[in-house]
Amino acid sequence: MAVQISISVQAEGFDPGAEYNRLRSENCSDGATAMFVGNVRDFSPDESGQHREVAVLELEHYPGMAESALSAIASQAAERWPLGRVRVIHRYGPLDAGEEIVFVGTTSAHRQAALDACAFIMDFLKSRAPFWKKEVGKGGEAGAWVEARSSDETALKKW
Amino acid sequence: MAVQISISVQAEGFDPGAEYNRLRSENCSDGATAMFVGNVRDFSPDESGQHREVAVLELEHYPGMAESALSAIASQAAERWPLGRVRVIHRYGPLDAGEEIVFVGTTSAHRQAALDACAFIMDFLKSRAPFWKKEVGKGGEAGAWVEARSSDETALKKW
Amino acid sequence: MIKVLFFASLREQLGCDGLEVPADQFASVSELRSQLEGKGDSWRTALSHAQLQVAVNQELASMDAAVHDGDEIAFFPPVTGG
Amino acid sequence: MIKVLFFASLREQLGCDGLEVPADQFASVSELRSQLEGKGDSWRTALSHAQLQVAVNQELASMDAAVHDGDEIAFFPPVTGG
Repeated sequence: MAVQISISVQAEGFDPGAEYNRLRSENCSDGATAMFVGNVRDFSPDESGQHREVAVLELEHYPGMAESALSAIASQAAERWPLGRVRVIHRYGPLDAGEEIVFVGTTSAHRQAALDACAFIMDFLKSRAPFWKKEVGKGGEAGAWVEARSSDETALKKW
Repeated sequence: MAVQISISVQAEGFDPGAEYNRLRSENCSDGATAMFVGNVRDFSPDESGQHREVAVLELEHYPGMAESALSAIASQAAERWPLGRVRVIHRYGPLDAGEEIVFVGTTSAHRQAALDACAFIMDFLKSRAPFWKKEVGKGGEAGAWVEARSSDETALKKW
Repeated sequence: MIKVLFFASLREQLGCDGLEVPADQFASVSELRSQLEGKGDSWRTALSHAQLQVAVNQELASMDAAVHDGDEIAFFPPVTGG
Repeated sequence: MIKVLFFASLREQLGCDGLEVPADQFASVSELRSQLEGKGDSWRTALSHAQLQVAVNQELASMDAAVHDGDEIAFFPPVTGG
């Protein structure tokens, strides 16, 4: 049976509970569902170990390429593991502290496949999908672009 | 800050969406939430590769030890990764095809920690928590106890 | 007294949820197991299962774990939850 | 013509979302990059970023990727989504 892959790049929020229900709807053959949700943190650790308060995160993306990069990553996961459904949502625009940024959900007959595929998609999304974060502080002061972390690039090596 | 661990062993169903909301409630410091849900499949592959239809799964547990085993596994995860919250729910009693059996949710400031801890808890739960499954077929014929899989024991070695 | 419990397929094979035995007749889980095997053929067959698991006071233990008065000893097949 | 796009901190440094350039002046991404660096100091500084990324027609590419008429070339810093 073909894997069902669904990708959304959107400004609007999403409801992880509703996404779970959709992953499970008429899907009694997959006993395993793995999900990851990324939310805006209310602080950002800087190099000196200080915590800067973050009020708003501005998410910029490359329209068109964002969708195709996420589709390609989801397809790679589906080639590698026996998945039933894959759902990826990534938001853009201004997001308040606590809001959802990203959702990755996978279903499979095997728990290891669902969990590994979910982690794989998050790892590749972090380093290969064209989104960029800018932090705006509580006082509304000019934002700082989030620096890419070398640990994210390193994380790809295990796959 | 101490990790918040919450364990439930219950006959009643649960709502993964509501569990997600609880994991996120007043929790802006953890940007990462990983979740796993296990559901009753409507078939069971037997040794010959045939698929037997399953109508009901009977979950037996060892009251008292079930809770303490899940608590011990969650605590081990919390010692090993920087987690904010850990939620584990495991049901017992008769469950229909499609119903939720188990929920594991973890939050962390780091996605890798949340995802690894979630996978770790599922792996140990599978081989160390006292629950047993018995399958009842569509015709209501006498159930067969699910055999433990050696792959579940093997899965522990990677931790 | 020692409280002994059986779960899942083992419980069904024995037709028994559990029983109580005097504490002074054995010092380890394996001695308790041997004594229970003496209760008849179905007991010997069921308890000789190579992958039989045991918990002492609700914690997984090995067959040579010590047994004391008041302990709760549970025998069961490999777990299959999740 | 070639459509050139800039994102995130690169876009801000250049004060430019994108531009169009004739296709016949370079054969590879690195030749395009060199030509853009000639537009002034801020361009030279921004485009010499060691970790500059490039996508050709919305797929990640290397700096020696070939460029053809009608291509969409995007330059950007390392991505930080998720």
